Amino acid sequence: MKTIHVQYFAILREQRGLTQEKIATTAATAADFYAELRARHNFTLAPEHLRVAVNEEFAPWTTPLREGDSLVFIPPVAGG
Amino acid sequence: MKTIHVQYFAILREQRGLTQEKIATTAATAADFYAELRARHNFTLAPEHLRVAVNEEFAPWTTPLREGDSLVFIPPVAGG
Amino acid sequence: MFRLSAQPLDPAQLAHLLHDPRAGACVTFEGWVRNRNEGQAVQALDYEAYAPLAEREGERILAEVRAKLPVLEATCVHRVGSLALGDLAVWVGVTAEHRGAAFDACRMIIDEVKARVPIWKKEHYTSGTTAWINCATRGPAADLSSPPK
Amino acid sequence: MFRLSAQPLDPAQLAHLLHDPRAGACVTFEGWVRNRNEGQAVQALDYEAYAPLAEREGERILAEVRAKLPVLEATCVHRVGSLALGDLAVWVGVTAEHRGAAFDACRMIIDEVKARVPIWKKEHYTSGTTAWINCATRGPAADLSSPPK
Repeated sequence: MKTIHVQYFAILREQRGLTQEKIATTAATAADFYAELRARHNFTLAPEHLRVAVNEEFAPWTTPLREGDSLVFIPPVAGG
Repeated sequence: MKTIHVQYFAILREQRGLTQEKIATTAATAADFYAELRARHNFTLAPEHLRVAVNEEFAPWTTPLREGDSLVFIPPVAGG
Repeated sequence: MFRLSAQPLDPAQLAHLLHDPRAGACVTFEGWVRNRNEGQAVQALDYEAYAPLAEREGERILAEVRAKLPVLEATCVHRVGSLALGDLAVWVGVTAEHRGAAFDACRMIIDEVKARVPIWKKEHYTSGTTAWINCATRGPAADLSSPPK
Repeated sequence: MFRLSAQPLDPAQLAHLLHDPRAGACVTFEGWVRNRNEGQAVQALDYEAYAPLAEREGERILAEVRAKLPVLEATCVHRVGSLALGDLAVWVGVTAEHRGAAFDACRMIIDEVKARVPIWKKEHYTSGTTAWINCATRGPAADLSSPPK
Protein backbone atom coordinates (compact mmCIF):
# COMPACT_ATOMS: atom_id res chain seq x y z
CA MET A 1 0.00 0.00 0.00
CA LYS A 2 1.36 3.40 -1.09
CA THR A 3 -0.01 6.84 -0.66
CA ILE A 4 -0.11 8.79 -3.93
CA HIS A 5 -0.86 12.47 -4.38
CA VAL A 6 -3.01 13.14 -7.46
CA GLN A 7 -3.82 16.52 -8.99
CA TYR A 8 -6.66 16.80 -11.49
CA PHE A 9 -6.89 19.28 -14.34
CA ALA A 10 -9.44 20.27 -16.95
CA ILE A 11 -11.96 17.56 -17.86
CA LEU A 12 -10.57 15.15 -15.25
CA ARG A 13 -10.94 17.79 -12.54
CA GLU A 14 -14.56 18.32 -13.52
CA GLN A 15 -15.30 14.62 -13.74
CA ARG A 16 -13.67 13.97 -10.36
CA GLY A 17 -15.11 17.11 -8.75
CA LEU A 18 -11.81 17.74 -6.96
CA THR A 19 -8.51 19.47 -7.75
CA GLN A 20 -6.38 17.04 -5.76
CA GLU A 21 -6.48 14.16 -3.30
CA LYS A 22 -4.27 11.63 -1.53
CA ILE A 23 -5.10 8.02 -2.37
CA ALA A 24 -3.87 4.78 -0.83
CA THR A 25 -3.38 2.22 -3.58
CA THR A 26 -1.83 -1.16 -4.34
CA ALA A 27 -1.38 -0.21 -8.05
CA ALA A 28 2.10 -1.14 -9.25
CA THR A 29 2.43 1.36 -12.11
CA ALA A 30 1.02 4.66 -13.28
CA ALA A 31 -1.07 2.75 -15.83
CA ASP A 32 -2.56 0.45 -13.18
CA PHE A 33 -3.32 3.46 -11.03
CA TYR A 34 -5.17 5.30 -13.81
CA ALA A 35 -7.19 2.14 -14.59
CA GLU A 36 -8.19 2.00 -10.92
CA LEU A 37 -9.21 5.68 -10.82
CA ARG A 38 -10.98 5.52 -14.15
CA ALA A 39 -13.13 2.57 -13.02
CA ARG A 40 -13.95 4.34 -9.77
CA HIS A 41 -14.80 7.77 -11.24
CA ASN A 42 -15.98 6.96 -14.77
CA PHE A 43 -13.37 9.13 -16.44
CA THR A 44 -14.26 9.35 -20.11
CA LEU A 45 -10.70 9.61 -21.44
CA ALA A 46 -8.98 6.36 -22.34
CA PRO A 47 -5.33 6.17 -21.27
CA GLU A 48 -4.15 6.29 -24.89
CA HIS A 49 -5.44 9.88 -24.98
CA LEU A 50 -3.56 10.86 -21.84
CA ARG A 51 0.01 11.33 -20.79
CA VAL A 52 1.15 10.96 -17.22
CA ALA A 53 3.48 13.10 -15.16
CA VAL A 54 5.22 11.68 -12.10
CA ASN A 55 6.73 14.18 -9.69
CA GLU A 56 6.25 17.09 -12.11
CA GLU A 57 7.88 15.39 -15.09
CA PHE A 58 6.46 13.43 -18.01
CA ALA A 59 6.98 9.71 -17.38
CA PRO A 60 6.18 6.38 -19.06
CA TRP A 61 2.94 4.69 -18.12
CA THR A 62 5.04 1.77 -16.92
CA THR A 63 6.67 3.89 -14.20
CA PRO A 64 6.47 1.97 -10.88
CA LEU A 65 4.73 3.93 -8.15
CA ARG A 66 6.63 4.78 -4.99
CA GLU A 67 5.34 5.98 -1.66
CA GLY A 68 4.62 9.70 -1.77
CA ASP A 69 4.73 10.08 -5.56
CA SER A 70 2.82 12.99 -7.04
CA LEU A 71 0.86 12.12 -10.21
CA VAL A 72 -0.94 14.15 -12.82
CA PHE A 73 -2.84 12.65 -15.73
CA ILE A 74 -2.57 14.97 -18.70
CA PRO A 75 -5.62 15.21 -20.99
CA PRO A 76 -5.04 16.25 -24.61
CA VAL A 77 -3.56 19.73 -24.44
CA ALA A 78 -5.03 22.77 -26.17
CA GLY A 79 -2.90 25.80 -25.57
CA GLY A 80 -2.76 28.68 -27.98
CA MET B 1 12.38 66.39 -79.97
CA LYS B 2 10.37 65.62 -76.85
CA THR B 3 10.58 67.04 -73.39
CA ILE B 4 10.83 64.35 -70.70
CA HIS B 5 10.58 64.83 -66.95
CA VAL B 6 13.05 62.67 -65.05
CA GLN B 7 13.18 62.07 -61.31
CA TYR B 8 16.31 60.57 -59.77
CA PHE B 9 16.44 58.41 -56.66
CA ALA B 10 19.10 56.86 -54.48
CA ILE B 11 22.44 56.21 -56.21
CA LEU B 12 21.24 57.83 -59.45
CA ARG B 13 20.23 60.97 -57.56
CA GLU B 14 23.68 61.16 -56.00
CA GLN B 15 25.49 60.48 -59.27
CA ARG B 16 23.40 63.09 -61.09
CA GLY B 17 23.47 65.59 -58.22
CA LEU B 18 19.82 66.45 -58.85
CA THR B 19 16.43 65.10 -57.77
CA GLN B 20 14.71 65.93 -61.06
CA GLU B 21 15.09 67.73 -64.34
CA LYS B 22 13.37 68.30 -67.70
CA ILE B 23 15.33 67.08 -70.67
CA ALA B 24 14.81 67.59 -74.40
CA THR B 25 15.71 64.39 -76.21
CA THR B 26 15.40 62.61 -79.54
CA ALA B 27 15.52 59.17 -77.85
CA ALA B 28 12.78 56.91 -79.19
CA THR B 29 12.39 54.58 -76.20
CA ALA B 30 13.02 54.49 -72.47
CA ALA B 31 16.07 52.31 -73.15
CA ASP B 32 17.55 54.80 -75.63
CA PHE B 33 16.92 57.60 -73.18
CA TYR B 34 18.75 55.84 -70.32
CA ALA B 35 21.67 55.08 -72.62
CA GLU B 36 21.87 58.79 -73.49
CA LEU B 37 21.74 59.86 -69.82
CA ARG B 38 24.18 57.20 -68.72
CA ALA B 39 26.76 58.30 -71.26
CA ARG B 40 26.31 61.94 -70.24
CA HIS B 41 26.45 61.42 -66.45
CA ASN B 42 28.55 58.28 -66.02
CA PHE B 43 25.86 56.38 -64.17
CA THR B 44 27.44 53.20 -62.83
CA LEU B 45 24.35 51.01 -63.08
CA ALA B 46 23.87 49.06 -66.29
CA PRO B 47 20.29 49.02 -67.59
CA GLU B 48 19.96 45.30 -66.80
CA HIS B 49 20.16 46.26 -63.12
CA LEU B 50 17.43 48.87 -63.42
CA ARG B 51 13.72 48.92 -64.07
CA VAL B 52 11.96 51.89 -65.59
CA ALA B 53 8.72 53.57 -64.62
CA VAL B 54 6.81 55.70 -67.12
CA ASN B 55 4.16 58.02 -65.72
CA GLU B 56 4.31 56.39 -62.26
CA GLU B 57 3.95 52.81 -63.46
CA PHE B 58 6.49 50.10 -64.26
CA ALA B 59 6.92 49.84 -68.02
CA PRO B 60 8.98 47.89 -70.57
CA TRP B 61 12.30 49.39 -71.66
CA THR B 62 10.91 49.37 -75.18
CA THR B 63 8.17 51.86 -74.26
CA PRO B 64 8.17 54.69 -76.86
CA LEU B 65 8.66 58.12 -75.33
CA ARG B 66 5.92 60.71 -75.75
CA GLU B 67 6.07 64.44 -75.18
CA GLY B 68 5.69 65.23 -71.48
CA ASP B 69 6.30 61.69 -70.18
CA SER B 70 7.56 61.37 -66.63
CA LEU B 71 10.34 58.79 -66.22
CA VAL B 72 12.02 57.21 -63.23
CA PHE B 73 14.88 54.72 -63.47
CA ILE B 74 14.62 52.29 -60.58
CA PRO B 75 17.90 51.03 -59.09
CA PRO B 76 17.86 47.65 -57.32
CA VAL B 77 15.45 48.04 -54.43
CA ALA B 78 16.34 47.38 -50.79
CA GLY B 79 13.35 47.90 -48.56
CA GLY B 80 12.93 46.13 -45.24
CA MET C 1 11.67 32.81 -21.37
CA PHE C 2 8.42 30.89 -21.14
CA ARG C 3 5.82 31.83 -18.58
CA LEU C 4 2.17 31.64 -17.66
CA SER C 5 0.24 34.77 -16.78
CA ALA C 6 -3.02 35.20 -14.92
CA GLN C 7 -2.99 38.87 -15.96
CA PRO C 8 -3.71 40.34 -19.40
CA LEU C 9 -0.68 40.36 -21.70
CA ASP C 10 0.82 43.60 -22.99
CA PRO C 11 2.46 42.96 -26.38
CA ALA C 12 4.32 46.26 -26.42
CA GLN C 13 5.88 45.56 -23.06
CA LEU C 14 6.77 42.00 -24.04
CA ALA C 15 8.32 43.13 -27.31
CA HIS C 16 10.55 45.57 -25.44
CA LEU C 17 12.31 42.65 -23.78
CA LEU C 18 13.43 41.42 -27.19
CA HIS C 19 15.39 44.46 -28.29
CA ASP C 20 18.94 43.66 -29.30
CA PRO C 21 21.29 45.80 -31.42
CA ARG C 22 22.20 42.74 -33.51
CA ALA C 23 18.56 41.96 -34.38
CA GLY C 24 17.33 42.77 -37.88
CA ALA C 25 14.04 40.90 -37.58
CA CYS C 26 11.37 40.48 -34.95
CA VAL C 27 8.44 38.14 -35.61
CA THR C 28 5.57 37.89 -33.18
CA PHE C 29 2.57 35.62 -33.01
CA GLU C 30 -0.54 36.57 -31.07
CA GLY C 31 -3.30 34.05 -30.46
CA TRP C 32 -6.63 35.80 -29.89
CA VAL C 33 -9.92 34.42 -28.60
CA ARG C 34 -12.11 34.34 -31.68
CA ASN C 35 -15.86 34.32 -31.89
CA ARG C 36 -16.24 30.97 -33.65
CA ASN C 37 -14.62 27.56 -33.45
CA GLU C 38 -15.58 24.70 -35.72
CA GLY C 39 -18.92 26.24 -36.49
CA GLN C 40 -19.92 27.10 -32.94
CA ALA C 41 -20.36 30.66 -31.66
CA VAL C 42 -17.89 31.18 -28.82
CA GLN C 43 -18.70 33.51 -25.92
CA ALA C 44 -15.67 33.13 -23.65
CA LEU C 45 -13.08 30.62 -22.62
CA ASP C 46 -11.01 29.38 -19.73
CA TYR C 47 -7.38 28.29 -19.85
CA GLU C 48 -6.04 26.03 -17.18
CA ALA C 49 -2.43 24.85 -16.84
CA TYR C 50 -0.38 22.41 -14.84
CA ALA C 51 2.01 25.20 -14.06
CA PRO C 52 5.30 23.58 -13.00
CA LEU C 53 5.33 21.17 -15.92
CA ALA C 54 3.95 23.72 -18.39
CA GLU C 55 6.77 26.11 -17.57
CA ARG C 56 9.40 23.41 -17.77
CA GLU C 57 8.07 22.07 -21.09
CA GLY C 58 7.79 25.61 -22.45
CA GLU C 59 11.41 26.32 -21.57
CA ARG C 60 12.45 23.07 -23.23
CA ILE C 61 10.70 24.11 -26.45
CA LEU C 62 12.50 27.46 -26.44
CA ALA C 63 15.83 25.72 -25.83
CA GLU C 64 15.20 23.27 -28.67
CA VAL C 65 14.35 26.07 -31.08
CA ARG C 66 17.42 28.06 -30.07
CA ALA C 67 19.56 24.97 -30.68
CA LYS C 68 18.11 24.53 -34.17
CA LEU C 69 17.87 28.08 -35.47
CA PRO C 70 20.05 31.21 -35.24
CA VAL C 71 17.75 33.29 -33.06
CA LEU C 72 18.77 35.99 -30.60
CA GLU C 73 15.80 36.01 -28.24
CA ALA C 74 12.68 33.87 -28.01
CA THR C 75 9.85 34.41 -25.57
CA CYS C 76 6.41 32.90 -25.06
CA VAL C 77 3.79 33.92 -22.52
CA HIS C 78 0.48 32.08 -22.20
CA ARG C 79 -2.60 33.33 -20.38
CA VAL C 80 -4.45 31.25 -17.82
CA GLY C 81 -7.88 32.03 -16.36
CA SER C 82 -11.05 33.38 -17.93
CA LEU C 83 -10.76 35.20 -21.25
CA ALA C 84 -13.26 37.18 -23.29
CA LEU C 85 -13.58 37.46 -27.07
CA GLY C 86 -10.64 39.31 -28.58
CA ASP C 87 -8.40 38.73 -25.56
CA LEU C 88 -4.81 37.80 -26.14
CA ALA C 89 -4.33 34.14 -25.17
CA VAL C 90 -0.71 33.58 -26.13
CA TRP C 91 2.16 35.76 -27.30
CA VAL C 92 5.33 34.53 -28.97
CA GLY C 93 8.16 36.85 -29.93
CA VAL C 94 11.42 35.99 -31.65
CA THR C 95 14.33 38.14 -32.76
CA ALA C 96 17.10 37.12 -35.12
CA GLU C 97 19.64 38.75 -37.36
CA HIS C 98 17.63 37.68 -40.39
CA ARG C 99 13.94 37.16 -40.96
CA GLY C 100 13.99 33.54 -42.10
CA ALA C 101 15.09 32.22 -38.73
CA ALA C 102 12.71 34.56 -36.89
CA PHE C 103 9.69 33.35 -38.88
CA ASP C 104 10.65 29.69 -38.62
CA ALA C 105 11.37 29.86 -34.91
CA CYS C 106 8.18 31.75 -34.08
CA ARG C 107 6.09 29.20 -35.92
CA MET C 108 7.94 26.24 -34.43
CA ILE C 109 7.40 27.62 -30.93
CA ILE C 110 3.66 28.11 -31.24
CA ASP C 111 3.25 24.73 -32.96
CA GLU C 112 5.15 22.95 -30.21
CA VAL C 113 3.47 24.86 -27.40
CA LYS C 114 0.06 23.90 -28.73
CA ALA C 115 1.13 20.26 -29.10
CA ARG C 116 3.08 19.67 -25.90
CA VAL C 117 2.55 22.15 -23.10
CA PRO C 118 -0.01 21.04 -20.47
CA ILE C 119 -2.52 23.83 -20.96
CA TRP C 120 -6.20 23.15 -21.50
CA LYS C 121 -8.94 25.22 -23.05
CA LYS C 122 -12.62 25.14 -22.20
CA GLU C 123 -14.87 26.95 -24.64
CA HIS C 124 -18.16 28.48 -23.59
CA TYR C 125 -20.62 28.72 -26.46
CA THR C 126 -23.46 31.17 -26.88
CA SER C 127 -25.74 28.12 -26.97
CA GLY C 128 -24.97 27.63 -23.26
CA THR C 129 -22.88 24.49 -23.73
CA THR C 130 -19.17 24.15 -23.07
CA ALA C 131 -16.39 21.85 -24.26
CA TRP C 132 -12.85 21.01 -23.26
CA ILE C 133 -11.08 21.26 -26.60
CA ASN C 134 -9.58 17.98 -27.88
CA CYS C 135 -11.17 16.07 -24.99
CA ALA C 136 -14.55 15.33 -26.49
CA THR C 137 -15.54 11.71 -26.40
CA ARG C 138 -17.95 10.36 -28.97
CA GLY C 139 -21.67 10.96 -28.80
CA PRO C 140 -23.49 11.75 -25.60
CA ALA C 141 -20.47 11.41 -23.34
CA ALA C 142 -19.28 14.86 -24.39
CA ASP C 143 -22.59 16.30 -23.28
CA LEU C 144 -22.48 14.47 -19.98
CA SER C 145 -19.22 16.22 -19.22
CA SER C 146 -20.54 19.64 -20.12
CA PRO C 147 -24.26 19.98 -19.46
CA PRO C 148 -26.07 23.10 -20.78
CA LYS C 149 -26.21 25.78 -18.12
CA MET D 1 -3.18 49.07 -46.36
CA PHE D 2 0.36 49.85 -47.49
CA ARG D 3 1.92 53.17 -46.67
CA LEU D 4 5.19 55.03 -46.26
CA SER D 5 5.88 56.98 -43.10
CA ALA D 6 8.37 59.73 -42.42
CA GLN D 7 7.51 59.42 -38.71
CA PRO D 8 8.56 56.65 -36.29
CA LEU D 9 6.25 53.63 -36.38
CA ASP D 10 4.22 52.61 -33.34
CA PRO D 11 3.63 48.83 -33.47
CA ALA D 12 0.96 48.88 -30.74
CA GLN D 13 -1.06 51.47 -32.61
CA LEU D 14 -0.65 49.65 -35.92
CA ALA D 15 -1.69 46.33 -34.38
CA HIS D 16 -4.88 47.91 -33.06
CA LEU D 17 -6.05 48.44 -36.62
CA LEU D 18 -5.98 44.69 -37.16
CA HIS D 19 -8.42 43.65 -34.45
CA ASP D 20 -11.27 41.54 -35.74
CA PRO D 21 -13.59 39.28 -33.73
CA ARG D 22 -13.10 36.49 -36.27
CA ALA D 23 -9.31 36.57 -35.96
CA GLY D 24 -7.59 33.80 -34.04
CA ALA D 25 -4.06 34.64 -35.15
CA CYS D 26 -2.04 37.80 -35.62
CA VAL D 27 1.50 37.58 -36.99
CA THR D 28 3.70 40.63 -37.18
CA PHE D 29 7.11 41.23 -38.71
CA GLU D 30 9.29 44.12 -37.60
CA GLY D 31 12.45 44.98 -39.48
CA TRP D 32 14.92 46.78 -37.24
CA VAL D 33 18.08 48.66 -38.12
CA ARG D 34 20.84 46.37 -36.90
CA ASN D 35 24.38 47.22 -36.02
CA ARG D 36 26.10 45.07 -38.62
CA ASN D 37 25.52 44.13 -42.24
CA GLU D 38 27.75 41.74 -44.12
CA GLY D 39 30.60 42.25 -41.71
CA GLN D 40 30.48 46.04 -41.59
CA ALA D 41 29.58 48.02 -38.48
CA VAL D 42 26.51 50.11 -39.28
CA GLN D 43 25.93 53.48 -37.66
CA ALA D 44 22.71 54.70 -39.26
CA LEU D 45 20.80 54.48 -42.48
CA ASP D 46 18.56 56.37 -44.86
CA TYR D 47 15.53 55.03 -46.67
CA GLU D 48 14.33 56.74 -49.78
CA ALA D 49 11.23 55.83 -51.79
CA TYR D 50 9.59 56.67 -55.06
CA ALA D 51 6.38 57.28 -53.18
CA PRO D 52 3.55 57.02 -55.73
CA LEU D 53 4.85 53.82 -57.25
CA ALA D 54 5.94 52.36 -53.91
CA GLU D 55 2.46 52.79 -52.51
CA ARG D 56 0.83 51.35 -55.60
CA GLU D 57 3.18 48.35 -55.71
CA GLY D 58 2.75 47.80 -51.96
CA GLU D 59 -1.04 47.74 -52.34
CA ARG D 60 -0.70 45.30 -55.22
CA ILE D 61 1.34 42.95 -53.02
CA LEU D 62 -1.30 43.06 -50.30
CA ALA D 63 -4.04 42.37 -52.82
CA GLU D 64 -2.11 39.42 -54.26
CA VAL D 65 -1.58 37.91 -50.83
CA ARG D 66 -5.24 38.37 -49.91
CA ALA D 67 -6.21 36.61 -53.13
CA LYS D 68 -3.96 33.65 -52.33
CA LEU D 69 -4.45 33.17 -48.61
CA PRO D 70 -7.42 33.35 -46.22
CA VAL D 71 -6.37 36.44 -44.31
CA LEU D 72 -8.64 38.95 -42.61
CA GLU D 73 -6.40 42.02 -42.52
CA ALA D 74 -2.94 42.73 -43.90
CA THR D 75 -1.01 45.92 -43.37
CA CYS D 76 2.50 47.11 -44.15
CA VAL D 77 4.10 50.41 -43.25
CA HIS D 78 7.64 51.32 -44.30
CA ARG D 79 9.75 54.13 -42.89
CA VAL D 80 11.49 56.67 -45.07
CA GLY D 81 14.13 59.14 -43.92
CA SER D 82 17.06 58.82 -41.53
CA LEU D 83 17.00 55.95 -39.06
CA ALA D 84 19.22 55.11 -36.11
CA LEU D 85 20.30 51.70 -34.81
CA GLY D 86 17.36 49.78 -33.36
CA ASP D 87 14.76 51.88 -35.17
CA LEU D 88 11.81 50.14 -36.73
CA ALA D 89 12.19 50.26 -40.52
CA VAL D 90 9.20 48.22 -41.62
CA TRP D 91 6.15 46.73 -39.93
CA VAL D 92 3.93 44.02 -41.38
CA GLY D 93 0.85 42.76 -39.57
CA VAL D 94 -1.57 40.05 -40.69
CA THR D 95 -4.63 38.58 -39.04
CA ALA D 96 -6.40 35.39 -40.02
CA GLU D 97 -8.72 32.86 -38.47
CA HIS D 98 -5.85 30.38 -38.27
CA ARG D 99 -2.15 30.81 -37.78
CA GLY D 100 -0.91 29.03 -40.91
CA ALA D 101 -2.31 31.66 -43.26
CA ALA D 102 -1.17 34.49 -40.99
CA PHE D 103 2.44 33.26 -40.94
CA ASP D 104 2.52 32.53 -44.67
CA ALA D 105 0.96 35.86 -45.62
CA CYS D 106 3.22 37.90 -43.33
CA ARG D 107 6.31 36.28 -44.79
CA MET D 108 5.09 36.60 -48.36
CA ILE D 109 4.41 40.31 -47.84
CA ILE D 110 7.83 41.17 -46.46
CA ASP D 111 9.57 39.04 -49.10
CA GLU D 112 7.69 40.76 -51.91
CA VAL D 113 8.08 44.23 -50.44
CA LYS D 114 11.83 43.76 -50.23
CA ALA D 115 11.95 42.43 -53.79
CA ARG D 116 9.60 44.78 -55.62
CA VAL D 117 8.75 48.05 -53.88
CA PRO D 118 10.88 51.02 -55.00
CA ILE D 119 12.52 51.79 -51.68
CA TRP D 120 16.28 52.19 -51.34
CA LYS D 121 18.57 51.89 -48.38
CA LYS D 122 21.84 53.70 -47.83
CA GLU D 123 23.95 52.39 -45.00
CA HIS D 124 26.35 54.61 -43.08
CA TYR D 125 29.22 52.66 -41.57
CA THR D 126 31.25 53.50 -38.49
CA SER D 127 34.28 53.51 -40.83
CA GLY D 128 32.87 56.68 -42.42
CA THR D 129 31.92 55.04 -45.72
CA THR D 130 28.42 54.58 -47.07
CA ALA D 131 26.75 52.24 -49.56
CA TRP D 132 23.48 52.02 -51.42
CA ILE D 133 22.49 48.42 -50.73
CA ASN D 134 22.33 46.18 -53.81
CA CYS D 135 23.71 48.99 -55.99
CA ALA D 136 27.41 48.39 -55.53
CA THR D 137 29.36 48.09 -58.72
CA ARG D 138 32.59 46.13 -58.83
CA GLY D 139 35.86 47.44 -57.47
CA PRO D 140 36.64 51.12 -57.06
CA ALA D 141 33.41 52.37 -58.63
CA ALA D 142 31.56 51.65 -55.38
CA ASP D 143 34.00 53.87 -53.55
CA LEU D 144 33.75 56.64 -56.11
CA SER D 145 30.04 56.81 -55.43
CA SER D 146 30.48 56.92 -51.68
CA PRO D 147 33.72 58.59 -50.64
CA PRO D 148 34.78 58.45 -46.98
CA LYS D 149 33.54 61.50 -45.09
